[in-house]
Amino acid sequence: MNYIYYPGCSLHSTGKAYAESVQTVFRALDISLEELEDWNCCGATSYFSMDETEAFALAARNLELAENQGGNGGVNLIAPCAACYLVLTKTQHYLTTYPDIKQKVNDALDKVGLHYEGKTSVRHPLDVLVNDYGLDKIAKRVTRPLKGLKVACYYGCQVVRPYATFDDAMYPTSMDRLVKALGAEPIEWPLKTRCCGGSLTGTIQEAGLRLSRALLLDAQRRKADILVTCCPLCQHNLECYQGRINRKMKDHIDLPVAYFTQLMGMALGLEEKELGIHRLFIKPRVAVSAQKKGEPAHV
Amino acid sequence: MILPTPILNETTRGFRSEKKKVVRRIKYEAELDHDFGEHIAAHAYGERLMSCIQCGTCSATCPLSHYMDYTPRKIIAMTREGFKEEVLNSLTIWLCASCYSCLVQCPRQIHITDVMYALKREAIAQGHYPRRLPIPVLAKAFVNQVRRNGRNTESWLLVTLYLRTNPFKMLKEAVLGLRLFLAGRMSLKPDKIKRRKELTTILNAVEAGKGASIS
Amino acid sequence: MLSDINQPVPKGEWEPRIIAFFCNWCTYTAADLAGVSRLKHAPNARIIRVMCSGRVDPQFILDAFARGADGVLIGGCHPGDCHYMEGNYKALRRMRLLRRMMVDMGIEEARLRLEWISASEGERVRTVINDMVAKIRALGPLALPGRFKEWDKEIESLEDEVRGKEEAVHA
Amino acid sequence: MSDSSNNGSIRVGFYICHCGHNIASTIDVDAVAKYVATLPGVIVSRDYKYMCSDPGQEMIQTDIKEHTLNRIVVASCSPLLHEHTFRTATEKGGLNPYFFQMVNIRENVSWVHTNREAATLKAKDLARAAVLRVFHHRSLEPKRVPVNPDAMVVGGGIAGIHAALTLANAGKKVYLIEREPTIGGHMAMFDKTFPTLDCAACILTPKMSQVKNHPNITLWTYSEVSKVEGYVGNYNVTVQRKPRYIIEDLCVGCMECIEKCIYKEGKYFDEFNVGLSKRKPIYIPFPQATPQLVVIDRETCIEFKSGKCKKTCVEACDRDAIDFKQTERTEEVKVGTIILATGFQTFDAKRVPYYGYGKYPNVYTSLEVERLVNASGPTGGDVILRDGRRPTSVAIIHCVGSRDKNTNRWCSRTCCMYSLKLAHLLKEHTDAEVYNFYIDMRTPGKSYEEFYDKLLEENVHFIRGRVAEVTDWSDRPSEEGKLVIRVEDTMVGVVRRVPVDMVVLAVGMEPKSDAQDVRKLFNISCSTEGFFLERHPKLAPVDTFTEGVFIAGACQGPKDIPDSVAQAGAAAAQALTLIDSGEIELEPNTAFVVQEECSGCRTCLTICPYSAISRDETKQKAYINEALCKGCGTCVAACPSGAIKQNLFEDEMIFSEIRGILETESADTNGGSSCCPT
Repeated sequence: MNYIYYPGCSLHSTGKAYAESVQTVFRALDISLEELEDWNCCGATSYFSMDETEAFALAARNLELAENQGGNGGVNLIAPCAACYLVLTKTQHYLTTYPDIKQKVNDALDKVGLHYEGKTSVRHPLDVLVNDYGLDKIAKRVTRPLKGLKVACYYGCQVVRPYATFDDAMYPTSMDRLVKALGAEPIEWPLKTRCCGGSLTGTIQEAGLRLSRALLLDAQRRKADILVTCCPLCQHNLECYQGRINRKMKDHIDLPVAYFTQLMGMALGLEEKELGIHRLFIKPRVAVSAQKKGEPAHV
Repeated sequence: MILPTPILNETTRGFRSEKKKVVRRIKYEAELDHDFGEHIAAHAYGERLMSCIQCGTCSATCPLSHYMDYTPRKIIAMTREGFKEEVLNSLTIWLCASCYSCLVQCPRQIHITDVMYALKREAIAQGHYPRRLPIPVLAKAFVNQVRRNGRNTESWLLVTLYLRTNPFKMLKEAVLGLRLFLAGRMSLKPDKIKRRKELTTILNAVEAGKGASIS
Repeated sequence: MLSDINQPVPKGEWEPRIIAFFCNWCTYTAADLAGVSRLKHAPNARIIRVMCSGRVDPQFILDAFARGADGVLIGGCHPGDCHYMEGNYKALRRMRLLRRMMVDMGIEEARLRLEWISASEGERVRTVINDMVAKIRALGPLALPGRFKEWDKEIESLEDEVRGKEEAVHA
Repeated sequence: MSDSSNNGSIRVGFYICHCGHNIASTIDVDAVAKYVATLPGVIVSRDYKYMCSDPGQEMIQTDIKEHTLNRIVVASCSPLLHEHTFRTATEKGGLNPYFFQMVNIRENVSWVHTNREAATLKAKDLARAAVLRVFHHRSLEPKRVPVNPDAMVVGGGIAGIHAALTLANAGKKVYLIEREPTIGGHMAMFDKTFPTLDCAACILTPKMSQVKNHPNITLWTYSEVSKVEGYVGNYNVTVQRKPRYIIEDLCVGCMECIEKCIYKEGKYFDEFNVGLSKRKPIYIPFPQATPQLVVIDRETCIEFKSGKCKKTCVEACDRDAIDFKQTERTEEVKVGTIILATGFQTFDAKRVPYYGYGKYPNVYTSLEVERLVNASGPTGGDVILRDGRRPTSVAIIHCVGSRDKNTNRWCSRTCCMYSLKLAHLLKEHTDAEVYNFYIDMRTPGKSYEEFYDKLLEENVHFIRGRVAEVTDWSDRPSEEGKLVIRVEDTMVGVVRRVPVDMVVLAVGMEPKSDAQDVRKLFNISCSTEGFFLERHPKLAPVDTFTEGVFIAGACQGPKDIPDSVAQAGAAAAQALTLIDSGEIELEPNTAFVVQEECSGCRTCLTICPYSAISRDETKQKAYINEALCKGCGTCVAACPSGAIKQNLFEDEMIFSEIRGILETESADTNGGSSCCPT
């Protein structure tokens, strides 16, 4: 099965670095990623609070476009943005479980000559890398293992819940295993799937900040050198507001927050520029030094 | 009914935030909407809503419950019993960040997140939601933008949001905005899809084909 | 489902009629359980208790159809669970043969159904019966007795023709 | 629809039961009675409030005499419930009981349908079918077989022990089969028992030694049943006896060998202390183990692994009781009745990762805590946590794995009470703050609620709410180094974070992992949850659908000690009734060959699973051994020449049922395409 790439709106703006690192890493592993032609917004959480059927139709259009583009035999639609991933899996799930919704949605799609069969399987890059490509193969590709780097693997809430099937919904381990394969040490972390505040940081900021804060503080308490995530919103919340949190709540948080694909790219020895490292506000120096430590062992 | 004044001071020590004034609290059956529960259950894949045993797992696992005026468990109980007005006016439904942890842990497998969505839609449909609460505004702005462009551009989304709710916040956010812009993590030109007509047709078709469903 | 099975039966209007042969140990007990648990379902099935699904003679089934049943349901213990070790396998083998015959006779396959329902599966009794009633409702009446009458008529008319010809010859 | 063949002589009495409102509210019983009265051969047709009551039965008896009835049909509940009742009534009335036929219009009609018209219609159809059926009934004599007075009890927990002793004290010979090296089951592991708080060992061990010393009891531990053949009253059971590598008659349980084992310290998972301590490859499960016999664990013993052990144990034993060459023995016994008391297993707490069992050392299961507070436990009753600390605060989480659609849906019935007990014991041993987190407090049982009161007064905290997570995530300095409970205090309506040193998971009870195999072995059924299924939830709680096989204790469903013992007693009583009646009446539903019609084609021979059919080579005919036939009727359906008949289920009977159901008045007129008789 071939992979089609669904960036989603965030990866065009706040999540640019994520987009870059995903594509670079996949290229480095020779996994082809063609972008979904004329994809539209997945609907995100907001749309569901306004109009559910429309939200489903919106997501379904993408699934359908992928189905066409992928040709027969089904296709993997890769959605790196956790929110998109959830909405698309959810839509897929509901369209198969509730025929009446599928009917409604298809009636709408028919108007423009589209029709969704249900052959698209929505995948997250994490799932693909760990389960399709495989950790051993990744480990072999590692040229600069991240010796001694303590990593807090943060999945956020949307990647493993509730319609994803590739990992446990409360205590996932895929990313931890991946990070191990890169030579780093994942920390044992009960908060790895606890919400970061999501869009609340934009709306009811107090609430949002407190959630992010809890995560950052605990990660630091557990001696994490860096926090890696697989969601643009989480990355944004956890990185951009550290200053504000410190000011508001008298904390001393200073924790680099990167995308897991960026960390992976570094271990594979790829160009920092191509991984969008330069776009991060808090530079992952620790990771770089870890790389250096790792280097001699492998050259 | 009284809403606690929003959120902003944490309430670990007693409920100081609640306006202290003597209110008469009693509910007469006549004031309840007895079909409300069934209605919501029917539209939120909440078939199991009625099987709730009020164990509170949802509230306890919810990362935002401590900001809510009613815990999710209470919302379920009130929905089931037809406390329509209270439920639709509650902050709770808007504070739900859809992290789905309640759904995953619920011993009765109730689709709580979907129930919350259904309640939000109902609230908007009935123009019930708390005034000047940014969340519904964000939702609306978001939907409009997507309907127009097929995609959303965070920068514009936030701008509209702040203009509608609290313009001063703009200034606060400006700095961050600038940094993001410089880091190439924020673009100002709106992101659009090619076949916008196609999308509009689809969405209008949905609109047209709508039956009794909440939305 | 519930809603429509609770509609009153309109007088004279066609209602599927199903004969259900249930084995004493699993499916009949399950039906009892369905009763004790008040699992409401379509009233179209009439249960005949046998000790084992292996006792169900193909003749019973054909007779049921011939006498106007629209469907026949056979319920036995799950494979490996038969109270008499392997009666249910015997039943299964017979049904396979019988089905082929039925199809030749123009009786749709869906009208004969064999289900494994264990003593604890009261819920399954409900779903299976409801489902079968729905399917047969879709197929419409089998009305073999009616068809038989028609066939008889045809034969008679043929005979008449023949007779007519003979007389002609004699004349 | 008259039956010319023997209509003349047949006089049917029909009775329809209201069953209070159970039937009458959905079925127009009066209409049915009136309708049946019009059927050929029906002499009396009555309805009555409760047919199973004495007046109901007397009505039948008097009618038989007054109206010289010779067939009886009762439309009421399921034959599985009252067929016997009405057969007896028929017999008392002076008729052969097999001239009776029952119509199930409660379980099969009134309880499962809501539409009165449709239900009444169905009742009429079924009644008509039965009336037509009884025309073909014949007088039969029930088959009587002797009951072997010996009994077998499978499972040596408290239920099995009690059942075995009850039978043995009644003078019956009992084989008690236990899989583990010792009897005692879960109860032997418990510390105190609720609500009386008397120590489990003190009340159990005397019963254990009674079992050991009882002249009527043959105790086989470390043994499993592998095969069951035969039928009620006459079962042949094959038992596999695993090698202990100890000659049972020689070993006196002095434990010298254990002392001298080359392992100076225990090294392997100690089953009895659920891993809280380690044992050697040669061991006795616990001091009061019964029988007092040493076992060698083949998996871990050096001699078995390498063959190069110094065998210090052998040297140590002055009775030469150790025998590494011992092999599995197979015993065959004949018994008349079997009682299954195979017990339960506790829910695996690892299945709910958010409670951190296996991740945080100070999270315990309730069973572990039973050992931890036990004076004879690994710490001698001293509550020392896995990290060496003594707890100053303890959280007990109820309903772990229970009442949850993601794991086990049922309530395990015992957890609330044992959690209260553990709360009391932990407070007693540690004086810690003890919190109970419960969904609903369930204390039904004699002086259980009083025990709850007692605990409330001992100011244990009771917080109503299901815990969402146990983590080591500290949000406040006060939570540092603690396990933090996140829960909604649903009574207050606020989410609380409770930091504690120790967490106890009140794990529920579930069917043993191999319950399905055991079920198949003894040819009984399981409920949806996987517990053994009783014949009737209320009226036959210890019987199964296989005559002569009874169930007792937690293998039938979650149960505490008093209930298990009560049920064990009941099972023993049921077995005794069977044994003391000396012989049992079998349903006379056996098959027979009508010799003149048999073509001797051999088809039936291969079909019979009990090889009850043989062929008389001289006569060239098949012949059925009634004693071996169990009445499934498979051969009847298979016989190409229709020469085999089955009593109570003759072809004519079933054909007339089919006809009765389908041939409604209207059916005759419009080709059966309507089911509306009126």
